[in-house]
Amino acid sequence: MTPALLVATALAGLAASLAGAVTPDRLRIRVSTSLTIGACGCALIAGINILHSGHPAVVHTTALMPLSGFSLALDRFGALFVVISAVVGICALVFRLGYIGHGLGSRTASCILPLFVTTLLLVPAASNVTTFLFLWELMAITSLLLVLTDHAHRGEVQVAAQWYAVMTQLGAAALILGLVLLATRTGSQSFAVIALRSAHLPTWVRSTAFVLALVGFGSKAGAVPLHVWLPRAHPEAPGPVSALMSAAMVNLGVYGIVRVGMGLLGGGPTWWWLLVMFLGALSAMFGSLHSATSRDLKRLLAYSTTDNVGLMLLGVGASGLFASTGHRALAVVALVAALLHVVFHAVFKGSLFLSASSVQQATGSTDLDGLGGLLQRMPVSGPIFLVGGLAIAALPPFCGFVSEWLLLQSMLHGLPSSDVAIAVAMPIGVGVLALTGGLTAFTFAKAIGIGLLGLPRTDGAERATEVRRPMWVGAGLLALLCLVFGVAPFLVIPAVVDAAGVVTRFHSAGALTHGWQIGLPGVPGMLAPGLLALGLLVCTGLVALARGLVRRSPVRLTEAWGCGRELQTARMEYTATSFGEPLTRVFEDVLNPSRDIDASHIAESRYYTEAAVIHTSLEDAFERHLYRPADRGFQRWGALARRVPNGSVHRYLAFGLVALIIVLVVLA
Amino acid sequence: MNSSWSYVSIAAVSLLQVMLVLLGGPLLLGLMRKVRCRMEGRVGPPIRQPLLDLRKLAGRERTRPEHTSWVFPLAPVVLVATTLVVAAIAPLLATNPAFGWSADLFAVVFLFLLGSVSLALGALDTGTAFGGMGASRAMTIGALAEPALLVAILALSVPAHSSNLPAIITRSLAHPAWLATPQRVLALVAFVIVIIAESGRLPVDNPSTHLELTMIHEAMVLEYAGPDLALVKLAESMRLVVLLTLLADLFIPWGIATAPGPSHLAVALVATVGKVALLGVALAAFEVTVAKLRLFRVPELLAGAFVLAILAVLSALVVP
Amino acid sequence: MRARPAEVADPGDVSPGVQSAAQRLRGSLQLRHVDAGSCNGCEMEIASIFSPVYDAERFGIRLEASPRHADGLLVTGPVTRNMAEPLRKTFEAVPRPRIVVAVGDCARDCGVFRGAYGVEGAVSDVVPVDLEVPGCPPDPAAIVRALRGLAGT
Amino acid sequence: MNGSSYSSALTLAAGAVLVCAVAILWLASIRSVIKMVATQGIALGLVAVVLGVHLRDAGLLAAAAVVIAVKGVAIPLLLGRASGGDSGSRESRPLVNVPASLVASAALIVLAFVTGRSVARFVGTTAGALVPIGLATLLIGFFVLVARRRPTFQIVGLLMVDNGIALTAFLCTAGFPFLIELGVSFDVLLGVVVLMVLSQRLRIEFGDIDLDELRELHD
Repeated sequence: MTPALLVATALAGLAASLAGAVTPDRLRIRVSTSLTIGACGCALIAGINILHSGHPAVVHTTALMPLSGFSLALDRFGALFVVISAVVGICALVFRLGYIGHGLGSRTASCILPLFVTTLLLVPAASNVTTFLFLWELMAITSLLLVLTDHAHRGEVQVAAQWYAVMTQLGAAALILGLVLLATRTGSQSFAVIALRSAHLPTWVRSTAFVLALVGFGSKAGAVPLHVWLPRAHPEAPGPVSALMSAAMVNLGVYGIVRVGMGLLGGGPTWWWLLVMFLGALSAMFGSLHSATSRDLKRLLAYSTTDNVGLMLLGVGASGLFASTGHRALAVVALVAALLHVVFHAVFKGSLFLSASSVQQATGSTDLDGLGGLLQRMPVSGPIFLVGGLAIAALPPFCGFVSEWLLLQSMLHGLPSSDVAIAVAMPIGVGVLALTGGLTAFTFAKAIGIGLLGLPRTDGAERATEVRRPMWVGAGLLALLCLVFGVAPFLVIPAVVDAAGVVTRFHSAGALTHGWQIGLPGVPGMLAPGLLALGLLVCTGLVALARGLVRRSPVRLTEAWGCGRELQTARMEYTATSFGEPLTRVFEDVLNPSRDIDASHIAESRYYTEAAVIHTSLEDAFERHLYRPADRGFQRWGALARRVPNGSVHRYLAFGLVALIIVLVVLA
Repeated sequence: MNSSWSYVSIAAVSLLQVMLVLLGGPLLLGLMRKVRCRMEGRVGPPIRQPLLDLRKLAGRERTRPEHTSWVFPLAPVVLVATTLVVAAIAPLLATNPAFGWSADLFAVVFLFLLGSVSLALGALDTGTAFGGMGASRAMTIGALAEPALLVAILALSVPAHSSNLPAIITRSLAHPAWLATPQRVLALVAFVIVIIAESGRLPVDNPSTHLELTMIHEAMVLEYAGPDLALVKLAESMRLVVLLTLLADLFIPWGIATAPGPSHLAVALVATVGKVALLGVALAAFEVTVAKLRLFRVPELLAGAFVLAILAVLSALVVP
Repeated sequence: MRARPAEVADPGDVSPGVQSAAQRLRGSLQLRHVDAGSCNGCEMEIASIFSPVYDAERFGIRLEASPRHADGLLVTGPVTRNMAEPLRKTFEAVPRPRIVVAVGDCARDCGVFRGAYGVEGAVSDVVPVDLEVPGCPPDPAAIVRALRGLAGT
Repeated sequence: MNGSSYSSALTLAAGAVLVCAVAILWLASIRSVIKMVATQGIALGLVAVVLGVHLRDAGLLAAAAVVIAVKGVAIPLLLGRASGGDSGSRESRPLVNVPASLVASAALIVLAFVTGRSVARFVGTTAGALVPIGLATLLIGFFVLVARRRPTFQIVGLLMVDNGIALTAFLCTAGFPFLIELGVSFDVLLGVVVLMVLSQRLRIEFGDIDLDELRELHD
């Protein structure tokens, strides 16, 4: 039955995009969105079915695609990602029903969005090289077009789209090279056959294929140093699209690395996985550092996506390292931790991006220095953002804590080990996890504290009102999931363990969950997140009750204490920049903020300044040291190449002739 | 956990632990204050002064800035609640408190982090410059202390093959030799530095300063009055007691009750109170002799703690 | 080697208002010091009551940074025009029930500065005063004795 | 037609096409070049006739007729009328002077034969063996396109390239479906017409149309 559902998903998606293009204005958004939600529904049912039953669903037609035909095969590992994309898709689309900003109402946008969602649902199911690349490219192009929907109003959207296009296509090129290399060497396009025959490929082929796949999928996942497009493209994309990109599309990058690294190539030498761990650690620290010191809310969320992808890669790297040194049980635990972090990241990052878009629509800007006091003005979207923030900061009652704990456990149980690589990598991994956890807690204390609490800093924030119902229903659904998974992770963990088992082809003996608790098989000590949440609730209730009993008189509302000063205005509040300033100073050599002051002096004498303006900006280190020089290099090459075609027809024809001769010589 | 523990004794242990922390906290602060004054040549307030202060504060009126949301009044409650949960499940007096199997060292750290974040949010909600400044500094130090703390925990959990507190304590009781290894000593030093940073004692933060610009923890609570302030001060003292008790149990675990029965609990109570009082006095004496570090020298201190913790874990490689 | 703390007389009989405050505070008195224009003579004395010699802290008396944390105000000096509004705001910031202690002759009746152009009035003209400590500057022991009456220790 | 006379006739016709190509390189005046491209068209038609007769394929014979009509007669007539203006003038300073062109054409022929051998072996028929000649004509046509300044010579070069392709097609597939040939011929006719209109317009605009002066037009 599930193959029929897969086909139904594809057809519903196409119908939705057709409807988006054809139906008249009034109906367009409603019809195309509901059809797409239908598609997500089908995919969700199919995914859950496969996760439950275990036997994969195969759909194969040679009609649509040349060479090897269009074939989908959804096993448990792919089904996990399909379910995540479906859930995030449904919530984002429900959100879209109420979302009016960012030019999403145009005909092209409502035609392309369903296509984008459908590709998100089908990529994990693709089971041969051509289908996978076709869907991958379709996903890249549709997301690029969606980023561009608002280019008419804002110039920087084009720049962001340019970065995004160049980076994704570079990644796609690396990906195509890698997969084609694998396909030609094993003589078949279908993933199943490649997986079988890849074992006895020469090592240089396996390593090149793996590194190319790592580059391709790493650029899509937003791992450093290929992350530069992420903080540019996500803030410019319209609300639901940036949520889909951050919560669903990025996971497919991690999906790809695990599918190629462990599925197709069946694990590899330790240096592969040390490289993955190194990339993960770099992304985690760099992403969390930049998100801690960034001022724009969506840019902050985008950098924290890079940070969370880093954590996922750390988990995947640790799992590969364990597998390559023989600790297969631990490898599964580490992979389960990484996949669990993928699931939970999709949930809380989705709710964060959606509520950030609600904030943008309500106040007109996402610049944290201009927000404030939104928790009272947006009584529903505010708490949703609060829940999402606490979840991503890995705080107990919510789901982020569970996956962070499991990641720490998987790294802890690698030690003590005689293998030097593990003995060194694990402590540093825990150190990186800890620093990233600390910085994320700092970031979201800032985002929530400055964004939602205190006095509103601009009249945009002053006049903010609650957004329309579908918007906070969509975001609220995901926030609810954050709490539910936080309290009862055993709903998700068995499915993730099966998925990890499928891809590493090793079914671990002990289950990870025993009723309410999670714990590693054969190790004393468990964690009962549900119990902790209950304990917290009871204690909070008791303390609040005690405080109520002790002093029953009403709370007196007064002016905040400002050392007896006359006026207490919003300008005296801390802003995101000042909140992050100590951290910027501590990590000055990594972030090297540029700070230029220009003072204008009064006419009479230079010693008295009339006004002084200070510009501080934090530029991405990779952008400055890696991409700017590359950019200048290409410019120089471009200029050189421009001098060759000087307009003479003969020279052009000569090129043709020379090319022809070269081809003939090569053929002979 | 051997099954000889009946439910009653487990519940009793947890209850006793909560009472110990609730009363012990303020008394410990009183004791430390007394030691400080004595070393400064003063008579100083009676040891039960913090209790008197709390009782008086409980009776005063609660105030709240107009524009604050529900986060401001909730923050101190969450702060106290997280400390209570840790006090209930962590093995302070006995190795098998209620739900002791779930008392994971990482969970304890994240519960404390939840408390700190909620206090910081409460401070930011006031919308004053002091609240923002206190929150920013406290979160920066909290973020930078996290690596040293978690890697130190890793160093402690590795020999016990689990990060569960009762497991670590029972294992280290069974192998006293572990306590002298360089791994433990380095982890101990890292732990002490982090405890000083987390609980806001000198040299990281001066709790008794009156100059707002030098405050870190104090600046966050300037707006709380009456019962809210009582909760904050209670939480502050409870966190210090819990951290010191954990420090004592992890590094000098003798005396902790490993079997049920009132006699064991009594011995454990005396031993723990003695150990924590000793650590408190040592901390107070240290505080008198040291001056407050500049805010931007604190990261260097925490980075040092992190390196010590990494050395602790790596030394497990060299010394078998 | 250690300085022996000075003997401070018991408070003796006190006014009914202070009596009720003493019942409420019972050994824990926190005040917020406000300098409403004093010549710092009183500040010197107040500083010395916390020195090892007079050691007011042993009676549970402390100064606090924020009026929210305090039970009342310890005001010194005549209230100048600029300090009138801040004094009112600080008094308003203290949670009820609150007490005000006026230390020194200036605080009681503007002392030597009575009638000066910059002075608005005595402390009692701006905020209700519960306890006054005469003297220019008052003797530290007198201040401690008065505060002990308030703290009830 | 029996074997030996068939192959000799075929070699003769194909050889004629190649010789015309080389002759075009050699000649300088426009009128003689146009006459030579006409003969090349006819020679190509003859190759088609020989093949048609040998394979008794009516389609091929019809295709030959079309080739002769379009490439042998129609296009040279149009070219003659279009270059009426500068009919007398010779290719004053060709980009590559005549001896160099001839050496280049020799090199191109050698290259064509070297690379053509594998194709000839692959095709296997007697006609297939002559494929290198088709290739050589194509390369020389391309060379004319590159090495001549006047646009009329460009058009001639283009025609030679097309003849080369048609010849290779005839020899390789031993028969050329009539429809495709019809299509190709009319395409070429259209191309020529467009180029001629363009070159006339250029002449009116710039007087003596020398392609190199066009270089100033680039941005």
